[in-house]
Amino acid sequence: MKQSIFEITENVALTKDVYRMKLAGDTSAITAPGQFVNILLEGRFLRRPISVCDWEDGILTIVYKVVGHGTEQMSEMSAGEKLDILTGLGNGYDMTLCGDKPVLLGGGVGVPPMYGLAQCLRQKGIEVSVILGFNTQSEIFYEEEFKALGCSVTVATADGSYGVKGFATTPLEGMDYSYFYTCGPEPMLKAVYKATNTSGQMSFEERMGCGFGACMGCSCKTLTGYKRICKDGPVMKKEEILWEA
Amino acid sequence: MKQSIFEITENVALTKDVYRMKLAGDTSAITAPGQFVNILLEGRFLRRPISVCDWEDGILTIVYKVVGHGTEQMSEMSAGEKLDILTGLGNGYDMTLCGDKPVLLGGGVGVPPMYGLAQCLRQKGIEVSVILGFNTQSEIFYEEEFKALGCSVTVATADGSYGVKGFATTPLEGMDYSYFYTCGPEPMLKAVYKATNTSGQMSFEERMGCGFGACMGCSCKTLTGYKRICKDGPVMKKEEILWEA
Amino acid sequence: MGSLNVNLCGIELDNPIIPASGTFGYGYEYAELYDINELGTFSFKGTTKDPRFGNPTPRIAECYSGMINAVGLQNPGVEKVISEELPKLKACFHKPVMANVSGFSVEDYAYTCEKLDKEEQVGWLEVNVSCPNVHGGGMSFGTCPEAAAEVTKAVKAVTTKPVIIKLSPNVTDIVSIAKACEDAGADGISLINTMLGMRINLRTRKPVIANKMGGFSGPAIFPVAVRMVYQVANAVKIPVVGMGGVSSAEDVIEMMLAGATAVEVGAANLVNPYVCRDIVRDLPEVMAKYRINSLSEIIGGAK
Amino acid sequence: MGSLNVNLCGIELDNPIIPASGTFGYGYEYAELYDINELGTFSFKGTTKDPRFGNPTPRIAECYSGMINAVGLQNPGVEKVISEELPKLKACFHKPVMANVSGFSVEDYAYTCEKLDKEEQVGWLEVNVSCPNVHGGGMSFGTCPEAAAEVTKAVKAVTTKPVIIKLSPNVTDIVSIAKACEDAGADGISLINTMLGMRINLRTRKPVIANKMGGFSGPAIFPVAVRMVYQVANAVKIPVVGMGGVSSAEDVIEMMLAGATAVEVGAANLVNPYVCRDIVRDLPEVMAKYRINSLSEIIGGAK
Repeated sequence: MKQSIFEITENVALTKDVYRMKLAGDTSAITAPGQFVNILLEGRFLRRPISVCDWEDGILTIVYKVVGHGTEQMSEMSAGEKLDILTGLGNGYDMTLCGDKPVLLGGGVGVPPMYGLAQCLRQKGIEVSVILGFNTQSEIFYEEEFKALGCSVTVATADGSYGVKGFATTPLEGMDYSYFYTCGPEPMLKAVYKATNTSGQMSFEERMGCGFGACMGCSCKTLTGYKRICKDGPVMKKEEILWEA
Repeated sequence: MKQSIFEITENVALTKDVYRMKLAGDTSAITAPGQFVNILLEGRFLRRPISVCDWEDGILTIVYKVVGHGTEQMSEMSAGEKLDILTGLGNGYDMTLCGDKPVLLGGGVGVPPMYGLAQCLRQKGIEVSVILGFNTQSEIFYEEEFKALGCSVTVATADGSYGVKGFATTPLEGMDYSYFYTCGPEPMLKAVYKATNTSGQMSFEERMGCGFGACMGCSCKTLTGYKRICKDGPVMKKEEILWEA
Repeated sequence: MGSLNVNLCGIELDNPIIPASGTFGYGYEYAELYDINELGTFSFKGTTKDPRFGNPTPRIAECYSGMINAVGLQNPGVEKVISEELPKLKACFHKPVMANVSGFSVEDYAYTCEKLDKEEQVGWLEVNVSCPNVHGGGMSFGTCPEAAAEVTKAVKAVTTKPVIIKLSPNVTDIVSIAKACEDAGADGISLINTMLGMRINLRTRKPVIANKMGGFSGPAIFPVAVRMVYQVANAVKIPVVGMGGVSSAEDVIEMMLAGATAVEVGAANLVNPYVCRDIVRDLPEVMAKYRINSLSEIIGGAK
Repeated sequence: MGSLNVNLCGIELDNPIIPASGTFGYGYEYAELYDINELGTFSFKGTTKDPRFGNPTPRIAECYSGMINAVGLQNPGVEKVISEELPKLKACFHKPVMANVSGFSVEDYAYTCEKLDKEEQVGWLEVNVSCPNVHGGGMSFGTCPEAAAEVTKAVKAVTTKPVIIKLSPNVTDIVSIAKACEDAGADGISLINTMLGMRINLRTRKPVIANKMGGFSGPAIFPVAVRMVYQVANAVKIPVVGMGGVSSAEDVIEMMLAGATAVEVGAANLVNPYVCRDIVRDLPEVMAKYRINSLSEIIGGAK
């Protein structure tokens, strides 16, 4: 973990309420796709945890959805403004288990971390299938970016307005894959958990206090004991997940 | 009273800790010298009351001393930044009583309102004597500005490093004046009250809640009843002042 | 556009927004700024039997997201309020006003309430048993169920209009006090009054406020206010007027979801004199955002 | 440079800065960030007789200048704390640590304190009779003088190290509770624990926190903390550890002027993990600004 100041270099809307922000700063603490950063905003007490979309030396990219006052405030910021950010938070995805043809499933705002993961896997020369799930065509983002990485991309929309009609799990049927990685809203995670016939990893969300394991604000129960989503997660292996009623 | 947004056009240091800020905005609510404005600052709950130095149509000038976090924050602002300000607060000085040769006594941060008053009196063609009291030479400001208005200016410094050695009241001795106006720290006001042989008006300070007479946070007792320094003051006539032990 | 009106103890309000006592004077300072008839009503400056200057100054201190005041019930006394303030108010406000009353003995409260109850401009009596700034009075009545009940009974015995008891948050068990007031005949409960707070000046090494401690208000206390409004609204059957750090239309809706029938706005008036008018104007849009058709339908909606 | 050291219940601290229980884990998360031996000491995660998962999530809500938590004393239980956490801590912290203890019965408190008292790494026992997040436990002991005294007596009977009782601010009369603990043999008092608060989600119309209410902390509660520290420090002879919204070196000095011998920093750690180290480093300059030569000389300096 590292605390440092980043400067916004870009903050553009990808859809009605999803934005991409690029920031210049020290990314050396980021070690794996699926990690998140925690952003301090003027006038807000708690930091905002946002998953890393992708990163390179000195450049951090996040893709976030406006869901409350904090993200709304972020969407109104412009290039040149500075942000105090904690980087390198969370465990991130373990890529050593992916096998020869992993499938990545991203739902809505769960798509961004899949991009950083796909990028890393492709850099290792691994064949990557990607399924992106959205409610409707107007909410789709990053399809082209995944294709540009050389992934085979399938898009599913709940209303059938684009691609396969259905959920991210729909295209899984009959698909041949070695392992799965996913991120998205909890109902989707549960569906993926049921629909997949291999092992895999999923990323979870919870309201956090600190984001680095100190406050126990985001604890959950797993088959391997209590975990802090911010520190021991947000990524969990399928085998350890315990769904609570 | 009027609430409006002003834009800073200048914010310069006059001495080590005294700054002049010029702001562009609606000054139509300001009706008399000696009134004050109440400034909202980012991250501070209460507004900061600052006396008006001078004003013209669309331009407000304040001269303030850095005494706490709020004024420190103001001193760090730059041209182009905007401030939410309540204008036209307080009664201001009554110029109808000044006679033919009034004397104005300003002590330290009490000097600025004297400038706006001198300006108005000079515009009426009245002969104005000004006494400015400071601790030491390095703290002196606005001597030239008063001279430029055509006032006869005497400066007194407590340590004698410049002008008359002594307090603002020292040069009063033997001086011939028709009426007095003063603003400064309370010990100085008490000294002026004693030293003057004519009627006059003095401006008082107190911690304020609202600044417009609603909260009774800055009440004081006078010989003519309870007064709210922010609304019935800050200027009081010598005859009504009641000094509390 | 959604409906803003609510019914407070039998009196219809065009909207639930009520500037809180001590932050709105007797109304006319604000009437110079906007038409205060846009408000639901307002609660006027705490009035006592005899005139009071209040506490020595400084009476004000600033805090993170709030302020401390120790005014100490400065007011001209009930006779002058009736002979001078109410007539002045009549010229600019033609809705029933909430008369806020404080006292130093049960008899004080009864005396002042009985006088104000006879004034046709007065719609409700808000009995402040929770002023933290006067010794041996105010808050002491609000920190003990028996004393709060005694004041309630005495006031009810000499008045005809709805009596709302204003409670202090500086207690271990707010519910027991609210219930004692309800059992004693109160028509409503308003809360929270200010929290007892203190700041120290690092330069002088003395309390910022001459009276040392004072009433802490502002957005900082909002979460405590929401909690107590929720607890009380779920324990009594009479209406609850929620207050404590409210400064936006969203805060108003949160208070009403917690159980408030109407909402008072205090400290925010001192920073933005137009805030209550602005909240009334903002409410329709914010209601639409949260799919609220009628404010009266969301009262106590949070379960 | 001024002197920062203070003496807390007979143990010398290099400085009065103490990260508060529940915001600093068992230390080693922070030890990855900086040398935590720069601190006076720290109070470790509230420990109970048996392991606890705590409350359901969400456990966190944001407020103006603060936050609400309802973690509910998640901890591995005293056995594991002694067998696993303390050895891990030993590797990165070689000062006496403050052991924070909670319980659900007088026996619980005594059992856990007796075990921890035997650990040489433990310097003080901080007995939390004020957790707002566990039912029938924690806070109930801290809202009644008799119960607080009973816990104090039971703990003192089985321990040899300084016992500091951590009090709740959610009470009518903090002084009576502090005095009861002093009379029962407490070596120190620490306050304030969190205030009971609540937020409601306007979209879901449900409390933000699964447990509905939680402990409100952060700069927002600072004025209440200063007030209670001042009241208690002026009423008892034993040392007072001040906390509640402290987030800067100036806040620390204000707390000490109010009567605190040492100062705990809580919520601020969660926003800026380096804040306690920064405060220690900022203190000399801020002391110079206010002409303070020695922190121990300003304790209770505000009269």
